[in-house]
Amino acid sequence: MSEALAAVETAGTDLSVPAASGARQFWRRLRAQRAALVAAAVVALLVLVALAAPLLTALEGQDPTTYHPTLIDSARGGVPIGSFGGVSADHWLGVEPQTGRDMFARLVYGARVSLGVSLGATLVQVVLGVAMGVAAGLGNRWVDLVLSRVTDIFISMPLMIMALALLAIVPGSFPRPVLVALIIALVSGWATTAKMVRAQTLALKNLDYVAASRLSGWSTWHTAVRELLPGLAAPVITYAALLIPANISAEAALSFLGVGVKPPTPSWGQMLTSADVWYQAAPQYLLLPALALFVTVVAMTVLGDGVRVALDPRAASRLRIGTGRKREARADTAVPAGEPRKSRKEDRS
Amino acid sequence: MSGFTGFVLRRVIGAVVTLFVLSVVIYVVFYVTPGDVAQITCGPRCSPAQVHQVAQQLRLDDPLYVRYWHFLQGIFAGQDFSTGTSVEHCPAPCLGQSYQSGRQVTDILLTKLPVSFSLVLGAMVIWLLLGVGTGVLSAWRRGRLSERVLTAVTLAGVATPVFVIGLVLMIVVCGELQLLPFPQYVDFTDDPEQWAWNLLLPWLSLALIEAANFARLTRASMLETLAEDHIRTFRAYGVGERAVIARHALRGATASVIALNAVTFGSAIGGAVLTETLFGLPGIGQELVHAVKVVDLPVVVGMVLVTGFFVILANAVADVLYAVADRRVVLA
Amino acid sequence: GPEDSDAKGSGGDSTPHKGGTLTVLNSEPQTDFDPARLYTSGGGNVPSLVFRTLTTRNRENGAAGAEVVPDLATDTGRPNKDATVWTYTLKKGLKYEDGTPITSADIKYGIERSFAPELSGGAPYLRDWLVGAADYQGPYKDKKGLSAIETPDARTIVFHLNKPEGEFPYLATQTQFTPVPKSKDTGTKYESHPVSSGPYKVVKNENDGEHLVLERNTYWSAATDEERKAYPDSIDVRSGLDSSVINQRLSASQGADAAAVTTDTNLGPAELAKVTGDKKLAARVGTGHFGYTNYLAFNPKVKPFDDPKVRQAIAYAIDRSSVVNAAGGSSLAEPATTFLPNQKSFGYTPYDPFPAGASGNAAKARELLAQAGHKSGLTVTLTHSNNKDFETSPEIATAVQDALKKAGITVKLQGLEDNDYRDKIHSVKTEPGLFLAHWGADWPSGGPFLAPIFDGRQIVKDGANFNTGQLNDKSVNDEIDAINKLTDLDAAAQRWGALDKKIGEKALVVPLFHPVYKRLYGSDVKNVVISDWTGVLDISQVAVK
Amino acid sequence: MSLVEAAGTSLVDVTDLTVEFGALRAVDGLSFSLAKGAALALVGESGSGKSTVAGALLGLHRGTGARVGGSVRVAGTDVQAASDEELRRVRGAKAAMVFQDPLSSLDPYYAVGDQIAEVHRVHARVSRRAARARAVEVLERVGIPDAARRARSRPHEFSGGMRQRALIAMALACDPDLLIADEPTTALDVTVQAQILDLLHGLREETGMGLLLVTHDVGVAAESVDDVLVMRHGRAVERGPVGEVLAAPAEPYTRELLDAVPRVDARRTGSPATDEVVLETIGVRREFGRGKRALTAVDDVSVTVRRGETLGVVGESGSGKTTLGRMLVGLLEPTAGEIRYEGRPHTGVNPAVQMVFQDPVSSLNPRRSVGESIADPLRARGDRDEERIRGRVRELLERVGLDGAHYDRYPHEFSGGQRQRIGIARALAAEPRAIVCDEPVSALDVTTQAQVVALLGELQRELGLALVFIAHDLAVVRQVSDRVAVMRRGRLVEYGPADEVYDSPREPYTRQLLAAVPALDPELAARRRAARRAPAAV
Ligand SMILES: Nc1ncnc2c1ncn2[C@@H]1O[C@H](COP(=O)(O)OP(=O)(O)OP(=O)(O)O)[C@@H](O)[C@H]1O
Ligand SMILES: Nc1ncnc2c1ncn2[C@@H]1O[C@H](COP(=O)(O)OP(=O)(O)OP(=O)(O)O)[C@@H](O)[C@H]1O
Ligand SMILES: [Mg+2]
Ligand SMILES: [Mg+2]
Repeated sequence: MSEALAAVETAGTDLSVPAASGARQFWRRLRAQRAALVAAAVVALLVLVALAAPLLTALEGQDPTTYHPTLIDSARGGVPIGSFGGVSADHWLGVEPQTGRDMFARLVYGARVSLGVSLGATLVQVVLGVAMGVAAGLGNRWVDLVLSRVTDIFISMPLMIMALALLAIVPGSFPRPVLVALIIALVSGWATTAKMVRAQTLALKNLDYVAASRLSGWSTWHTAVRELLPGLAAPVITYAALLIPANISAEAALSFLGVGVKPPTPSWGQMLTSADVWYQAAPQYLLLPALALFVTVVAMTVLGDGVRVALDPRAASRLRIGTGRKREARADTAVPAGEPRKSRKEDRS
Repeated sequence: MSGFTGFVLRRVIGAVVTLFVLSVVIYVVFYVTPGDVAQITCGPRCSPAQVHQVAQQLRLDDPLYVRYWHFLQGIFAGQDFSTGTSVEHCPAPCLGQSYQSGRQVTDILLTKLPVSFSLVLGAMVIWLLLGVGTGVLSAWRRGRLSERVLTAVTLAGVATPVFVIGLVLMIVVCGELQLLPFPQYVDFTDDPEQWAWNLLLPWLSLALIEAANFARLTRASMLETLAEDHIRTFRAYGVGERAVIARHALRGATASVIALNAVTFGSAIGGAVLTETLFGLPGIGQELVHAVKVVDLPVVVGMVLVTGFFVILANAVADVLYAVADRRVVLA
Repeated sequence: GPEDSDAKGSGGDSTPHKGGTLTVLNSEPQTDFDPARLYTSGGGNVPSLVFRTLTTRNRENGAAGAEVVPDLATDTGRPNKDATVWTYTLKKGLKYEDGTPITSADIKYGIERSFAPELSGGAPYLRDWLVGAADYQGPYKDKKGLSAIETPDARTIVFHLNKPEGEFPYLATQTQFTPVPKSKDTGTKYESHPVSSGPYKVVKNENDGEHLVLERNTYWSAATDEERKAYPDSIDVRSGLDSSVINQRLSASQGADAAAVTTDTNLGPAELAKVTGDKKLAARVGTGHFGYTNYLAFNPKVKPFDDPKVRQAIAYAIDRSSVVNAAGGSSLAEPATTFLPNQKSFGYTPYDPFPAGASGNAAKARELLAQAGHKSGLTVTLTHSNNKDFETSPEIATAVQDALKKAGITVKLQGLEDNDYRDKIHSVKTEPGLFLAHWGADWPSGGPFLAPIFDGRQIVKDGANFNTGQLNDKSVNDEIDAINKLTDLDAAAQRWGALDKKIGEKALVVPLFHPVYKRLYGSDVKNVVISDWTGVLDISQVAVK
Repeated sequence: MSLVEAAGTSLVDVTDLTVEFGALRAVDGLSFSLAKGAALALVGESGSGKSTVAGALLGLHRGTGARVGGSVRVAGTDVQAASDEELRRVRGAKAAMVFQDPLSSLDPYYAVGDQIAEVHRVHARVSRRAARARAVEVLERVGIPDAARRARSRPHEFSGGMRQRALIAMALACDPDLLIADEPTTALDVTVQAQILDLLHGLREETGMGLLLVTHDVGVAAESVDDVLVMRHGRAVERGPVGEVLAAPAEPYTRELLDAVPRVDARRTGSPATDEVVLETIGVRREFGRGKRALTAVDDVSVTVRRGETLGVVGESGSGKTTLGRMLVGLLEPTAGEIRYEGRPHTGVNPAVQMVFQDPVSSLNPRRSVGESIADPLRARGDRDEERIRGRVRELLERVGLDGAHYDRYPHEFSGGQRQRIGIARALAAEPRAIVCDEPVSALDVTTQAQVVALLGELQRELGLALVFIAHDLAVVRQVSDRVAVMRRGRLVEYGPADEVYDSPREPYTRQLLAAVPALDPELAARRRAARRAPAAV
């Protein structure tokens, strides 16, 4: 991402205004958005489903790897026997073509990988991006130059190609979901995060409260951790919400090129990959993972937007007509109108 | 003025350094990738002696840095290749010769780039229209049902992998409804009309994925602009809502849209692998995946460098355009 | 044009006529179009339209199609007594696309080129069989040429082999036997416009074989060629297409696609499921068998597979029905218990040394494991490739994994990138203990099927090794030599079959299935011929009018 | 403008106006009217509802969620009842608004002339060209030199004063009957402020339009209007002719307000100044940028601050005041010259020299409790005893007049004045010998301003602090300073004891500055205006 774009991404949060004024305010603003609440509930549900996958499948009485050759029509390419892809009391969402593995089990187990990979990758991207961005923003000219070049190099690397190469290099004993997450994170995303954080850091570091911290006698690093990181939280969280769907898609794309997670471990991306040709013969095979992915992405995006709005007091309220002469004037008068203001005498003490 | 020239100069130097390091990284990474190039080129059942001959022929026995040095020489001084019966010259910006086909990488690029450009340029028009249009509408109709529907549609675009969108589009539009012939790349210079018809579905598929980003960005920056003081000025002077949206709010979003567009364009040139694969478009992405599979190092490095070049160029262009579109950036 | 395509119904006139354009929709581009570099069975499909060879495959349906017949030569070759010297005479009036005559020296030159490291890629037989060819480096470096090939006159060519090879006529079908005029040779550039000796010549070759346009070679005469029908006027080969797109296009048969076929894309399971539900479509599916076996391979040098009981236990445990399902179901794969393909020309002799039934004999497997000292089960690693080919791919591997689970064998999967996978399984040093493998026939006979895999003298220590079981059994080696001496191919076939059975009892491989090829073709395509040699529709026979 | 309108007697009629934002009643039963051509000022402390009233006149609260009650008639139109279309016709054409912040009130992407033309075309059916010509005409009228060319400039190419003029020109372009100016000069220097006020005055004489001036600066009101309405908590406190209200306020609140306004002739009393030099700059110079774009922000400045003494630094915007202040505390390195602390050269930050920042919002981390911020210097010094730290912070909070229990509160829970006190408390926590206050009161309204100034003086007396007081408000500076440094374009123009500089300025620039300070007496203001015009006419 270019610096220009980084500037765009950060534009949402005005630095001179306290972006989030306290956690309580944040929750209040978040709670005020019904869509964001629903999205948060959906995300929570998805995570819960992923965590409880063994329980849920035990409830159904199936597992994601056992073949059921009797449930598919071998002569017809292995299409599931029965309506809606073989939906039955035993197989709540039917079975997979060619193998007869249970769709429900694969879907809920797939959530583990898809969510795990995308959240894991996001975590790495954010941690690495913030570290590099802050270092570049605070370091001297040379540190900045070197780090910015490194970032550029990663930005110009084609994800798919590097993924193909790296997946071939790394020994097969390395846990594949971790590897996939790492590759997605390392090759993409972190660098754009770093650019954004760098731009943000450059802006923040000139703020008076950072100067004040230096005047107190703290070292640069202490100042960075204490004063900058909290200020970065808002834009980084917002940005992370955009990275999650991108990472889910990246995992699906890697599966398409045959370099995703290892079978028999199911992932939504992998299911989609093998299912797209079944669109006509067994549509539910494609639709179920596609729907799961869609719901996840929509929920994550809406939640991300919600968090962005909740973090940004300007976006929270509609246009104001007051002069907003100086912003603190509003805070000044935040005292309810009915309550008399403190008299000057009290103030002087 | 001098500031601008300096900015461009620094950008160019930075880009050259970045490309140089990128090429080293790619060289090293693919050097350690499994896959014996000589064996693959020679054929599965070649004898060790034959494999050795091929390795010599392709200079695979040289140490890595020597091979890299030859590569650099080729870029600056050109290279000569033997076809067996004669010697062929590959002029100065020579990125080497494919191990597999013996073609010059620059020739391969020249045949693939127009395809990738055709795909991305057309898709760009659509994603801009679709994305910015949706963004404007949803900023305008904020909070209403129509906005929700639009948002959901564009999100469906991001959420669905391109191979699913593309295949389903193709099955429905070309297979079942038979509205369009199955896509098959036709060169623009051969037949512009066929070129467009054949690329319509690939354009749509690629655009559908990207449009949502543009919609989100447009909507966000428009809402931001709408909250700014100068919008209040025009409202207070009786300027109608439509004019405020179209003239002032949208104008405020252009800088960021331009920036995002340049970046998206750059990365799509080499990154539209899946779209190209699915629709059988012989573009850079498809070639790259193939070259990686057969460890055709010169092709891989050449392609990555060229796509990297476009990404970097696009980033630089984005920065310049952004600065031009938003004078306040120059001020700051 | 697209307009007249729906004017004709599918019924009525089914006799083939000349004319029209045949479209070929392929996924793999013809990147190698140099006869020296091609590795094909029986001269290939598209290449065989441009390249004629000394002999060729018989273009007929079924088993008859597995026979070798003369092409440029007047007969399939005249051997000396012990089949070490083979002599061919060219037909009269053979011409290249530019009208110049084809000579035996051109055939010799074509073969010599294939030894040049610049043009590597072909099959290994010429190197192994011709006298003094092992170190030959091709005509570019070594001007003297190959002394093992003599051309006493322009129509005669004599081959001197270093051991008896009764199947030499089969070898002579390969594209290396295509005549190449020395004056037109442009080395590595030749493939962009190879000189045609067949019914069609290349008029367009875009993007390294991605788009080929072939048109009639007016100097080709049907009188000298009994095999190729050459009905269409031109042939348009489009490649680089996604396989599901190819099948979609063929099933839609819209416009030019009505006159389209594919030479490299099978119907996948999902497409088959759709096609079988549609009578009209089902009528446009050609079914063929190619000599091909997918199997589980053991490396007995790796524990626990050094113990025959363990190998046998796995052979008993295997559930062929789920493997077949994973490969696309009973219509796309036939369970295999023999290593040789189930065709007469291979000398197919049915046998099943470790009967597992349709879904595996877990009890027997457990028993054998217990005998081998693995009472409480066994954990093994199965190596496979990550290619999406339904052969050595994850789908098959997971099916094997699931089947062995029932016999108490825990299978860990090790999926490798294709290059890595090949490097590993074909190197004596890195070969895994258990992996998925497949083998296809270079020609429809037991020789090229059994020798590379089980001939102890073909173990390659420092290169690509295909004798994955690393079997070096004198009796097997001797029997291979003995059969190679036979010039009576039917007699040879029978002995190959017997040898297969003998080797099969050693449990070095577990045959899994033989694939069945199902291919759609466009609604205007006529004269569909599918031989057992290639298993796919032969485009030299197809008509679109 | 037309006969129909002439039928009404007054231009603006506001009856019982109430505006509520959620639970907050920003305007509460306000009534007033404005005759044609008359000028009225709304004055009052920050948040008293002035801007809300101004907005209500143009119906700007429509669609924002604010509840508006009562009735508002502007030039014969009932703003409350008007349709959107009718309302649009009022906006600009009958009543035009000049907003406070001149940079953000113009679209940064379009040429100033085009923006004026656009607004003009909303109300007049004229061609694009005619509208442009009109834009140039009004720009000329508000005194933009070379208006035809400058009309093509974009807002960022204008100076602050020019932008403010451009906004006034935009209003003029529509030929309104009423001009509503909402704090038109808050962001400007005294000199530019004087020019704008003069311009408004002149235009009113010329066109006879009515003026509603919204301001918190009583001085500005005294200069420009006939009548004044004092507001507090959304209600009218007092109303009358400006001379009367300012000279003899009837209400105690008005008196309080007037008392708090610093006077430029009020000298400092009770200074604890000594001779002990704490901070010193010797010929410091600071450049920004390199090569052609280099800019010298501070050039060869030598000043001294002694224990117990306050050095006032005044000058117009961009004159280098902040840069000098930042060099004094070590946040910026001088390009040349040196900073001395207690006689010894010193570089880098020094906890003994602290700073109070201009903007109380950005100088406190919104995500940390104020107690934590104040405790920073203590912890940085190595103090680890939680109890002691808390105790000390409580003391400091109480010292600056806040509740010691506010340790765990966050900045947004405080008013601007309170936040400025927190900033002072944090500076005090380091036990400094000197504090540089960079415009500590310019963001505050007069009452709060007076409190902070008093606090600083008190602390100085008690602790013997050396203070540097940076401000562009000459009156405040005089009130607090022992000595004054006048800066212009980075250079020290005049430097000496406060009384000398104010009473007998040597430099013409200093005199110019002093002449531009708004006077509370309307008659004096008129005389000064005439004086200002005279040299301009030459
Ligand atoms: N859009 C709004 N939403 C909520 N509250 C508002 C809004 N606009 C103004 N207020 C509140 O209404 C009160 C009056 O605000 P107003 O802007 O009219 O004050 P003011 O007298 O102009 O102050 P200042 O001198 O600071 O400009 C304040 O308490 C302010 O916080
Ligand atoms: N970090 C910086 N980089 C470049 N120029 C700067 C920087 N800081 C200040 N300047 C420039 O130096 C000059 C003096 O700025 P300074 O902030 O000291 O003025 P000031 O007198 O404090 O003005 P104001 O009253 O507006 O605060 C201005 O022209 C300003 O643009
Ligand atoms: Mg106000
Ligand atoms: Mg300043």
